[in-house]
Formats: sequence, C-alpha cells, structure tokens
Amino acid sequence: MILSLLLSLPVALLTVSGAAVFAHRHPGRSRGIYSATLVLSTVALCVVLIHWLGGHTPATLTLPIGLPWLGAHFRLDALAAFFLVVVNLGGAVASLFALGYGQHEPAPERVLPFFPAFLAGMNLVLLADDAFIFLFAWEFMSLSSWALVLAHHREVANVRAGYLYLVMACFGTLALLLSFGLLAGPQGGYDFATMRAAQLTPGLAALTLVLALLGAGSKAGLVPLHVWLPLAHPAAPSHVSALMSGVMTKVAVYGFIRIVFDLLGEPMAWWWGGLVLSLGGVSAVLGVLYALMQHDLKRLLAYHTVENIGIIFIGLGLALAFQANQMYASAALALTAALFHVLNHSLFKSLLFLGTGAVLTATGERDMERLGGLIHPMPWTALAFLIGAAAISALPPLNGFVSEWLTFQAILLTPELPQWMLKFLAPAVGALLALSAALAAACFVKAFGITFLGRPRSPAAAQARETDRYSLAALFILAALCLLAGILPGLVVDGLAPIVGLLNGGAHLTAQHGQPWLTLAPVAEVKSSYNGLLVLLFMALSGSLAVLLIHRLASDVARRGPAWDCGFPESSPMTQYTAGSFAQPIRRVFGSVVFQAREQVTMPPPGDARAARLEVQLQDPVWDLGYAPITAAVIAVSTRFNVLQYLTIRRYLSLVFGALVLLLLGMVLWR
Amino acid sequence: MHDLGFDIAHFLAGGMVVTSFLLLYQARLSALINVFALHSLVLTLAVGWQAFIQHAPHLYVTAGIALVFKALMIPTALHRIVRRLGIHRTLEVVGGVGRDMLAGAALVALAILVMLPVTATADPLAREDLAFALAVVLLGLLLMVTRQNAVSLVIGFMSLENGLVLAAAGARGMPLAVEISVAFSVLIALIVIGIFLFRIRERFDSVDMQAMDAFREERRR
Amino acid sequence: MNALGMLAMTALLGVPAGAALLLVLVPGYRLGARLNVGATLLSLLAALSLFGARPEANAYLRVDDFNLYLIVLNNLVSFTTSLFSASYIAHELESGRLTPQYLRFYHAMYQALIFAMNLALLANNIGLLWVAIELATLITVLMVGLYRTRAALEAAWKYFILGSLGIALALFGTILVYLAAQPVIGQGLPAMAWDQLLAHAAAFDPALLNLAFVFLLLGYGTKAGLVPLHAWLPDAHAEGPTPISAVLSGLLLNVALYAVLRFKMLMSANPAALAPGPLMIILGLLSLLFAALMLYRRGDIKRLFAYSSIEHMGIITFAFGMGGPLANFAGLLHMAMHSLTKSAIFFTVGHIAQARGTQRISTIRGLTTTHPALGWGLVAGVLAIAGLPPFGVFTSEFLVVSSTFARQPLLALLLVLGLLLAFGTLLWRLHGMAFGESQGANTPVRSSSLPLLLHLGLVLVAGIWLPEPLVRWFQHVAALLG
Amino acid sequence: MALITDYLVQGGQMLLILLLAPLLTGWVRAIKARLLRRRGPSLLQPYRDLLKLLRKDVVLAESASWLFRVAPYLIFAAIWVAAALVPTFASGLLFNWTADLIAIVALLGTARFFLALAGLDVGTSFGGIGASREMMIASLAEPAMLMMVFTLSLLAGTTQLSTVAHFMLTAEVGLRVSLALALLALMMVAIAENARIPVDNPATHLELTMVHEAMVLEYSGRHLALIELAAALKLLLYLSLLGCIFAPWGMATAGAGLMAYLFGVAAYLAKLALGGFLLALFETSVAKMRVFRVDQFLGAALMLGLLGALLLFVSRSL
Repeated sequence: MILSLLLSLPVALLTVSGAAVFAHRHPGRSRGIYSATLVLSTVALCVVLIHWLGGHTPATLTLPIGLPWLGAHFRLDALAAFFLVVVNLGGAVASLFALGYGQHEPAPERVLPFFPAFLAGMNLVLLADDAFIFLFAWEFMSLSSWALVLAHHREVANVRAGYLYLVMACFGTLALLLSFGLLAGPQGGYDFATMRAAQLTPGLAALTLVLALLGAGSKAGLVPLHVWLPLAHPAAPSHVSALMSGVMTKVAVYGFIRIVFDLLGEPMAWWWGGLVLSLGGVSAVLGVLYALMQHDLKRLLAYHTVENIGIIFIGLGLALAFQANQMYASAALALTAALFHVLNHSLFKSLLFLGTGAVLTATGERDMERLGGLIHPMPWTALAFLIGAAAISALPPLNGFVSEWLTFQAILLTPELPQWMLKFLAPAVGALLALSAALAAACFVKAFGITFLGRPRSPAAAQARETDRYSLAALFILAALCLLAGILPGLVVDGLAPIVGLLNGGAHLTAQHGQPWLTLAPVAEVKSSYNGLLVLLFMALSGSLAVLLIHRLASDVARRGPAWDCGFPESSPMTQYTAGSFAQPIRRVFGSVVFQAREQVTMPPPGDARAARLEVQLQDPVWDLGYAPITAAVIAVSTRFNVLQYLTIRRYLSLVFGALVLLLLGMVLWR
Repeated sequence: MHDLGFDIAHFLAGGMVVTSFLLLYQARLSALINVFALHSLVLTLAVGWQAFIQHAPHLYVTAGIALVFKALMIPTALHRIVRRLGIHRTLEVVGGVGRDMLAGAALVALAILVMLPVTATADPLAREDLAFALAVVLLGLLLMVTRQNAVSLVIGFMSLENGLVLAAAGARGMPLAVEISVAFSVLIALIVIGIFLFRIRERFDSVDMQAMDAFREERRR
Repeated sequence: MNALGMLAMTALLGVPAGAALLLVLVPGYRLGARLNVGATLLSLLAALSLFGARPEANAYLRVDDFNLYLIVLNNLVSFTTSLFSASYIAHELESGRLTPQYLRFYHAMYQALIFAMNLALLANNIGLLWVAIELATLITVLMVGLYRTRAALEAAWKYFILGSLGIALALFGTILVYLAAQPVIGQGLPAMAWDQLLAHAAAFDPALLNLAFVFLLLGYGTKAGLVPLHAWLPDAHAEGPTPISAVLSGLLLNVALYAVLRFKMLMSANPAALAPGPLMIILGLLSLLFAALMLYRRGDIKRLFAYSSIEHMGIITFAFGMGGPLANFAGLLHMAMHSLTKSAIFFTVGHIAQARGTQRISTIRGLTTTHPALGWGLVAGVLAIAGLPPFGVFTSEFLVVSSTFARQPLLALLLVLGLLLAFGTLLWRLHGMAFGESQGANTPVRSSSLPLLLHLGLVLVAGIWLPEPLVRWFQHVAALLG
Repeated sequence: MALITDYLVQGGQMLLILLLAPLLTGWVRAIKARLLRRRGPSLLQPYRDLLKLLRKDVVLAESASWLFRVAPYLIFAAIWVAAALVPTFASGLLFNWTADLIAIVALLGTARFFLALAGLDVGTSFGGIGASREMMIASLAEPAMLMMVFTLSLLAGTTQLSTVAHFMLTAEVGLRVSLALALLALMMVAIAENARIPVDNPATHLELTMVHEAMVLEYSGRHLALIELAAALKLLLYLSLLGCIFAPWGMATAGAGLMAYLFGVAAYLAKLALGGFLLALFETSVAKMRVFRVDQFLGAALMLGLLGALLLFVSRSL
C-alpha cells in the first residue's frame, strides 16, 4: 500500500517530465513544473517519514514489468527509507529553490523535462529490489542528470564534462552489472532476496566487493574514479548541481551499502575494510586539496563532494573491518557515523550549491576571482552560505562536526582489531581525516571569504542584488536543518539505529534519547561524549553576556572610517587577496608534492608598464597516471587497427581465406 | 561397373584439381581465360558422368549449363572485355608462381585431411568427390587472393563456383532447384560483373584493384 | 485459420514480388514512393496476421516461433523505412543526386529485396534459404552502387566480391549439410527441410556437420558482418542510399544471423558434433573489440554506425555462443532491438546528412539547437544503441553481461571492455554532433518523424515490458538453440 | 544541594580562567622582559589595556560587514567555552562531558574560522595574508593535535579529558616514548596555535611575516579587546591542557570538597606559572622562522604525533 503510493510518485514525476516536453512554449511552465516536483517530493518525504516513525516494517511489491520471468520487485526497508528521506528532502528543497532560480534559466527546455525524471530515477533506485530494476533506475538517473549537465551545452567545457560523465557512468553501471552477475549466479537469480540467500565463495565475494566499489565509487566520486565529478556537477544548473552533489552521490553510497552490507552479507576478509578505508582516506585528502586549488566556486564545491564521500567511505570501511572481526558494537558506531555523514553532506552540500546558485543569479559569475563583497548586497544568502560553510568545515555546534566526531570515535576503537595492517592503517587514515577536516576549513574560509567578504572585484559583483524569497526559503530550511542535526545529534542517531541494525546483524548503538541534556555518547560517557546543544547554549550565553556587558558598561559606539591596512588605505579592490593567493601557502606546502605545482612569474623589465603575471600550473596526478595513458593507449591501438579500413580487396579476401584455412586447420587438429 | 564409375568420377574430379593448378600457374590473362574454359569443360564432364552413374537426368542440365555458359560464353565474353580494355597481355602475379603452387598443394592436403574423419557410412563417392571439390574451392580462393587484376579475380571466383557445382553434383539426389539456382547465380553474377567492369572502365583507367582501392574516403586520417 | 495463414504467407512473398514488377513499370517517383509504402504496409499486415493464424509448414515454407518475430520485424522495419525513404528520396531528387529512372529501379529493387528477405525467413529449406540470401545480396549490391560515384561503385564492388565469396562458402556448407542428412533422411527435398533436419540431426555424421558449420558460419557470417569477414559492411553502409543502410543494418544482418542460428540448432541437436559455442564466442568477441576500436577513427557518420552494427552483431553472436536460456534469450532480444534502433539511427542520420550537406562528423555540430527533432532523435538512438535504459538494448546487454560473468568471468571482462570502448567513442561523437554551437550549412529538411518515433517507442516499451507471447517464443527458441 | 555546588564550581572555573588569562599573558611578557634584561610592564598591564580598549570607540572600516562586528563575540565565546571545558583545578566538573578533547579542538577551529573570515572581511591585503597563513598553519596543527589525541585515547581508552587526567594519575601509565612524543607534538602545536615565536611574533606589527596580528589589524576598541582576551584565553587553554594531561597532579576530583578545590587551584596556578616561564624562556632563546618553514615545523609535529600513535601499537602488541 505504502509502496504503491511511493511508486506512484516517480510515475507522477515522469508524467510531469512528459508534460514539460509538451509544454515547452508555455510561459508559466517553469513555475508549474517546479511546484509539481516540490509537492511530489514533499509528499514522498512525508510518506516515508510517517512510515519510518511508525514502525518501519518492510513492504514489498512486485509488478509485471522489467524482466518478464522475474517481474519488477520493489521493497521499502529502513535503509531505503533513510535514503528516500535524503533524496526527497533534497528534491523538495531544490524544487523550492528552483521556483525562484528557474526564472533565470536561459534554456528551460533543456532543464524542465529532465529535472522530474532525475528525481524519479533516484527514487526508483532506492525502491528497487532486483538487479534489473536497480540498474535500470540507476542508469536512468545517470542519463537524466547527464541531460541536465548538458543543459548549457554551448560551452565547450560542458560538452566535455557531459561526455566524461556519461562514460564514467557507463563504466560504473557495467561494474555494478558484473557484481550483480556474480551475486545472481549462472541461473540468474536477479531478485535481491535470492542474492541475499546465495552463498559466494570468498574469492567471488571479494570480486563482488571490488566491482561494487568500482561501480558505486565511480558514481560517488571516489578517488581515482572522481575525474568526471568536478566537471559535471558544476556544469548543471545550480539546483541540479545541488541534487547531483548532495543527493545523487548518496544514492551511489546507497548502492554500495546495499550490495556490500546487505546482499553480500558478512565481510569475509579483513582487507575488505582496509581497501575501502584507504580509498576513503585518499579521497578525503585529495578531494579537499583539489578543492583548495580551484577558483570556480561550483567546482570547488564539487571537489568537496569527493572529500566528503571519502569521509563516508572511511566510516563504511571501518564498519567492514569491524564486522569482519565480529565486533558489531564498534561496527555500529562506524556505520552510524557514515550514515550520519550521508545525511549531513546532503544537507550542507545542497545548501552550498544553492547558495552558489543565488550568487550566480545575482552576478552571473561563479569565478571567485571576479566576486567579492557580496555580503553587503546579499546578507541573507551570505548568512545561509556561512552556516553551510561552517557545517562542511566540521565546526561545532553544526552537523558536520558530529558525524566527523563519530568517525573519529570509530577510528579510536580500531586498536581492538586483531590485524596489524588495520592497526597501522586506521591511525594513518585518522591523520588523513584530520588533515582533510582542517584543510576543508581553510578551503571554506577561502570560498566564503573571497566570494562574500572584502570588496567587489568586478562590476557584476558590485551590482548584485539579494536573491528571491523562494531561494532564500530553500537556503534557510537547509541551514536550519544543519543546525538542528548539529545540536540534536542523539535523535538522528536513534533514527539511524534500525538501519544500522539491519546492516549489522541486529547490533546498533544504544538509544541516545535517554541521555541527559540529549548528549551524544555513542559508546559510554566515560569514553567520549559530545553535546552540541550545550555547546551552542554556552556559546550563545557567553557571547550575549559579553555583548550585554560590554555595550552596557563600556562602549557601544561605532564609527565608520577608511580601512587602516597598516597605513595604506584606499587601494584598489584588485589589491585584495584573491582565491589563488589565498591558497598559495597551502599550494606551496602540498601542491608541489601532490600536483607538481609550478609557479612561473613573468616580470616586465623596469620601466615597462605592463602588469606582472604569475602563472600556476597544476597537474592532476590521477589523470596523468590513470586516464591519460588509457586514452593514449586506446587511440594508439585504434590508429594501428585503422589500417584495416584501407586494405585492398585482395587483402580483405585474404582475411576471409585465412579465416577459412585457420578454421579448417583447427578442425583437423581438433580431431 | 561401379568400380569403373567410381574411378572415372575420381579421375574427372582430380582433373578439376589439376586444372585449378593450371589456373594458378598462368601468368597471362588470355591464357588464364582459356584454362578457365578448360576447367569448366572438365566440370561438364564430371557432372555429366555423375548424371550418368547416379541416373539423375537433371544433372545433365547442370552439365549443359556448365558447358554452354562457363566453358563457352563466359570465356568468350571475357576475352572480349580483356581485349577491349587492352590488358590481355599483362598479368602480374603477387609473390611467385612457385610459392602459389606450394600453397596450393598444402591446400589440397588440407582439403583431404579435413574430409578424412567423415565416417565411412557416408557415400564414398561423395566423400572423395567432396575432398576434390573442397580443394577446387580453396584453390579458387587462392587464385582470388594472389591476383591483382579484376578479371582474374572473377575467374578465380568462377573456378570456385565450379568446385561448388562439382560438390553439388556429387551429392546424391540433391534437388534440382539448387543446381538451377547455382547456374542462375552465376549468370546474374556475370551480368553484374559485366556491368561493373563496364562501369569501372568508364570511371577508372584500369581494372587493377589497387588503383581502385587507392581511392577511398578518409584515406589521410 | 490455416487458410488465412497460408494466405498471409503467400502475401508476404507475393505482395513484394508483385510490387517489384509493378514498380518497374510505374513512372513518377511520387507514385512509386506511395506504392512502395502501400506494398510494405500490406506485407506488414500480412505478417501481423501470422500472429493470429500460423500456417502449417510445407516442404518449402514454414512459420515457427523463431522466424515469426523476425518476419514481423522485417516487415515492420521495411514499412517504416519505406516511409523514411519517401521523404529521403524527395530530397535526393531535388539535390540532383538521383534521377527519376534510378528511382524507378530503386523502388523495384526495394520490393525485391523485401521479397528476398521474407523468403529467406520463411524458407523451410536450406537451399531456398541460400537462394533467397543470394538474391538479397545481389539486390543490395545494386542498390549500394546506386549513386554511381566512385566511392559508391567501389563499395558495391567490394561488397559484391566479398558477398559472393560468402555466398559460395555458404553453398558449400549447405551441400555438406545435405550430404550429412541424406543417408539418414533419404534423398530429395526432405533432406533439406528444416523440420526434418532438426528432427533427425542427432543421427547425422558429426564430421560432415562440423565441416558444414565452419563453411556456413563463415559464409553467412560474411553477410552478418563478423570480423574478419566484415570488410564490405562499413563502405556499403556509407556509400549507398541511407534507406538501404537502414535495411542492411536493421534487416539483412539479422537474416544472415538467423541462417547461422538455424544451423547452430542442428549442431546443438547433435551431441557428437563440435560445440559451436567457442567458435561463435571468438568471432563475436573479435567483432565487438575490433569494431569498438575502429569506431575511434571514423570521420564519416554512416561508417561510424556501420561499425557499430558490426559491434552489435558481435555481441549477438557472442550471446548465442555463450548459450544457455539467459544468453540465448538476450541474443534474440538484442537482434530485434538492434534492428529497430539501428534503423532508427539511420533514419536520423540520413536526414542529418541532407540537412548539413555532409557526412563528415567533424563538420556537424549543435544538432539539438538547429534541428531539435533530428538532434534529439539521434541522441535517443545512440543512447539506446549504447545500451542505456529505458531502452530495450539495456535489457539484453544486462542479461548477456551478467549471465556471462557468473559463468566465464574472463570472457565477460572482454565483453565489457568492448562495450566500454564502443560507448566511449559513440558518445564522444554524439556529444560533438548533438551539442555545442552549431556551424556549417543548415538546410531545413522535411523529415517524417513517425518511423523514428515508432522504432524508438517500441524499443522503449521493450525496455520496460515484454509481451508474454514473445517471451514464450523466445524461451522456446532459446531452448532449441542450446 | 550538591547540584548547586556543582554549578558553582563550574561557574567558578569559567570565571577563574577568564580572570587568569590576561594575567598569564602579563606573566609571560614580564618574564620575557626580565630574560632580556628589561624591566618590562607590570603584570597587570594586560588588564589595563583591555579595559582601555573596551572603553574606546570602535572605528569600522567602510567595507566592513556585519560579520566583522559579530566575529569578535563569536570568537570570544567559542574560545571561552572551549577553555572552560578543560579541567583546570578539578576534574569531573558538571559540564565536562559536554565536549571531549576532539570537540575542544574543533571549537578552537570554529574560533579560528571566524577570525580568518574577519581578516578577509575588510578587503585589505594584510588581512588576506594573515587569514591565508593562519589557515595553512592550522591545516597542519589540527591533525597534529588530533594525532596527539589519538595517542592519548589509545592509552587512556577515552577522549574525555577528566578521564584522561584520572588515568594519568594512576601509576600504571609509566614512562612511555609515545607519551613523550605526544607531549612534544602538543607543545609544538601550542606554540603554533598561539602565534608564538618561532612561528609567529605576538608583539610585532608591520612585518610581512606576521600572521595573527595581520588578521586583526582592522579591529579597534571593544572588538580588539575581545580578540585579545580570546587570544589570552587560548594560551591559557593550551597550558591548562598540557597541565591536565601531562601533569595532572594536585587536581581535585569532582565533589572533593572546598579544601581539595583550593589545593587544586594552587597547583593549577603553579603549573601555569611554570608553563608561562618555560614558554618565555623558549621564546627568548629561539629566532622566528620564515613562514614557509612553518610547514616543516608543523609537519614534524604531525609526524611525531603519528609516530607516537604507531609506537603505541608496537609496544602494546609486543
């Protein structure tokens, strides 16, 4: 019943898509479509929430479509429900934002038909209960988002981004397909129930894991499969970028969890966890380092998605490692951390992308070097963006901190693991995690500081106006959720408990709502605890106390004057620190190793009035070592083979002749 | 009687293989056409003999077709074409005749080897006949592969078809429909080839296939 | 019921044959085109009526689970192609590439081709099958050379030589099958009839059967464009009129493959014979990988999709080579899906080449802006052929890849490699052509979008839901294929 | 009743550190002056400075935004809360469990985040320099700090400072290499985080090498006072942390009674005095390093922290 209701929503979304195709001339279509998606996503959100809070018994449904002898299986369990909440929350907020933002879309006919389809695809992936429907929906999701990436296809870079995206999506789908092939076995037991029951040999199970990691990892943006992500996510319209980065990557995480934790069952070797863990650690650090080197705001955010996916996978890797050693209590902590971060990242990444969208609408720019001072014309957007930036930088009392804190707590439990490799790996990954958190803070000081603070660096930035109320509403809903999840983490953890139990042989964290003051104490209070609510209260109290006392007892006068700047006031806005210069110290520290960064200064001779130039060259090691050789090899081989297009007929005949003789010889020898 | 019949069939089929070797040996176009006529003549005899020993009158039709079309009409037409194109004197052989002969011998051996495992229950006549037919087919292919000129290519192809007809005739009781269609196909093939050669002459200066292949889109990429 | 079935069967052969004769006589291309459409529509109706009334098999013709869907598909695609052709040739006539006489010839040949293909599919006799395929080859040779340009003549010549060679090899194989059957079944027609052959295949001499299969695989494989026998295919597709490219890719390749499969059934029915699977797997993988690599350097849009056809024939051959209920089912489905999708692609490609006045990929840009219908049609077609949902090719590729991987992981990896390589380049070309700023000549074209929509619609529906009877037939045939 | 006492003790600690912080700064300055053979200002000079600044008008740059005005309060609040959560004279206070060591580090991070933003807000080049360098330093210091936390937590099985302090008091700890490495790492981080020589110079302006001072260049009046106070609190926090973890002697336990508390306060003061002295001594004996040497300094801290954690595994497993 509930499932058919939930399934009817994607169908309705697809209908909306169809309507968008046919109404491509209607003036009010944009508002109409987005209202429809808003309503549908909200309904789905409410339905799932009600289901979740009301006992969450799994519901199943089989429809006579899809593979004929199998039918289409759908199922709603706690895991799906959680991700459905993430997806539909993101969908609803993005739709709300787009009610305002969509008015500025230059090519609505390339956005409107695909946006509802994209949402429908993501919903269907989560509801699927057999491999065919899962992959079908998965690929459909990729395809509709690909169309959205190409919405502004006149920019050459976007076409390239779309291409890379689609190829990587196909790669991922094929990897998943192979892993499902293993799970299903030669008889083709494609429904998830059969797969769950099937027993794989350790070797095949490990292969399945690797393939699932490749498949889901390429969609989620795990290093080294991330190359498409920072190109594709920014190319789409901002509300779609928000969905892609904030939500679609979570669907990929869902795919990984579903295959590895649910279908595959218990991990069979400790190195599974180690593999996922190290990939997660590398992604976290490389992601944020890449992000620091960017000056395109949306691309910066996209690289941060890589980082956060890394953090999520660190949690998942830890959970695998714990499960492999039957340490279910610890695994529960790691899983909770990962899932919590899934929720958090979807909130603040959507928020940040939507904020960028607002900036884009107001200025037409997403290059930070041409922005600045936007906090004056756009105070509300700036506030919301600031909350998002603080949240993603893992600053208490916001939500990003809670999940990273939980991940750290899980890492702190790794000394209990019996395997040496893991014992060494975990602290190293812990260091990487800490490094990435600190670098993320640096990166968002840059992102917020260069974009919103200082003085405008271009006329467009100077003439910006505050964004519309729909967009603001969307931004503040997300900002409020970031804060709420940050100060009431115990409730979220309790909400995640059934999912963790589902994936973890029944073991989950102890109920948190009984803790005094809603403290979060995942293991025991003597070991570690955190209370975001109290931290917020204390900060608010001490801060307002300071304000009150100082303004009462001392001085509350403020005058305006020119900036002092050590005695050099009134300089041009171009003398401000730019995004590039902000990142320079970090580039010096990390860049020369990771990116082979080279700086080249061209200084005009004395007397020459030309500006001096500083050029920075960065090389992406992943691209250089992984993708470039593959591309080159394919081109080289195909060039070599291309000769075969230009043979003479005689040579073609020789080919046939040769094939015939070869086969006859084979027959003779076969006897 | 049966033994004699078998021997003669064997002799004629073997004669076809020998003629195929002769085809391979020819360096001049006009000689090649002549040998092809001989090839077809031997085919006529072979098919005729099969018709006689199988008591299959419809095979006489096939033999007649082979005689009229392949032994007489086509060689005549080809002679005319070749003369009109002015290429009756030249025929460059790729590689060398000796090498071709060696390859041909290997092919014949292969054909026999391939037919060996066929169980004895099968008609021995068909079995021997088939081995020779297969050899003729393979030699025809070899001819196509080793010659550069379009006319010799066509001849190679037709000698291959002769091998097919030989095989078909050897198959006891194979319905007539097939033979007729074989003959038909050769006819149609010839017409088409004629058209093509004509067209090709119109548009290309030579019938050398390499010259034709040099003209190709995307060549430089 | 049976009378109706017989009538339908007769109509399937008679209508095209009659129409071919009629069209030779009809002057005026408009009337010719209409007649062409009308005749194909009639054939299509006849084919559809076979669903309801299936005639008894006789010595020459038969309708069974295997060929029924191919017959319907054949006539459906020839119907839609005739629609496409009507709008296509009008433009060709205006631009002076064709003259009215040639068109008369073209229409007659078109119907003759349909006759030949219907005959090949309906044939209950391996000799008849061979004759039909030879006829189809000769007709298509003539049509490929229709433009009489140097490139077209060369393509036709190459096609003719290689096609005839294939045909010859197939004939030899056919004779061998007869020889194998003759001691068991007896002389004469029954020893060439499918139903008889299949019933007695277990008793045939395995050595003869093996040899026959080698020749048949190479012979009909040449027609199906399997590497290394494929050389005629790209040029024939690229240089002929686009409707013929659509028919070649969409139908003739299928017919050739159908012939191979019929003989594969014989092989599977004989336990002592060599398993045909490995052979087909090798050829299939070779075709797939080779075509995928060749796609990278293509500059001509029609040649590009011709290589994609080779690639898909490779996938299908591979699937049948793997065998088993899942892979065989997938192969059968893939045949239908590929034929519908590839012809749809050629429909759009034909109009695109007319609109831009070129077949060079590098000069075609931004189609979705200038010709939204064509551009998006191309996008949908390429995505469908690349195996992306919601299109039906996805279903078959899903089944092939997943079922192979559980049995032969290494083979599946090669398969996936080929698929990825092909994705990579097809999508790259697609992005270049469909998106970006448009450039170059830009003539508006009158294109009928019905054929395209119909094909893509069917492929879409098949991706989501397959009708029950079709599934039953497929499963039955899959079991026969072993 | 007990609850009220608990509240009182907790409140008392918060007030205590607030009051002590400027004194500590004054103490360090006085010692440094003495070591340099100067007389130096009085110990109470920081209080006078703060009071004076508080009474002065604020002059805001024309391009300053609301964030610029809010930031000092936020920074002050975050650091004060963080400092209040570190056990000083007594462990196990009422709200100690509000945040563990990781959270305290993160709270400092919050303060730094807003400070760096404030540095960027006016749009001057000096502000940018400061913010950029501060974040670079923090990006290395924070992981080093967390590695130290890791080592501790491996040893003590907790990240809760009170529990750590208890654990350190027990005899079973012994002398461990890891602990020494962690101590070293923490000290290096403390120096970097508090903008002390050799990483930064707290007493300089108008130098291209400055970091912290460059960020607060545009601040004046009460805002500057708050930031200075916050900086003093941070120094106090780090010294308390060092004391709490590596020298927890004399620390009272929760509800131990007034005498124990008083003894704890005395011990705490002694530790601060000693820490301040050592800091001053260190600062006068080394020279400031180039900014781009800082990463090596902090990289070394990070490596020490990691090494400490890894060594612990080895010693445990043997």
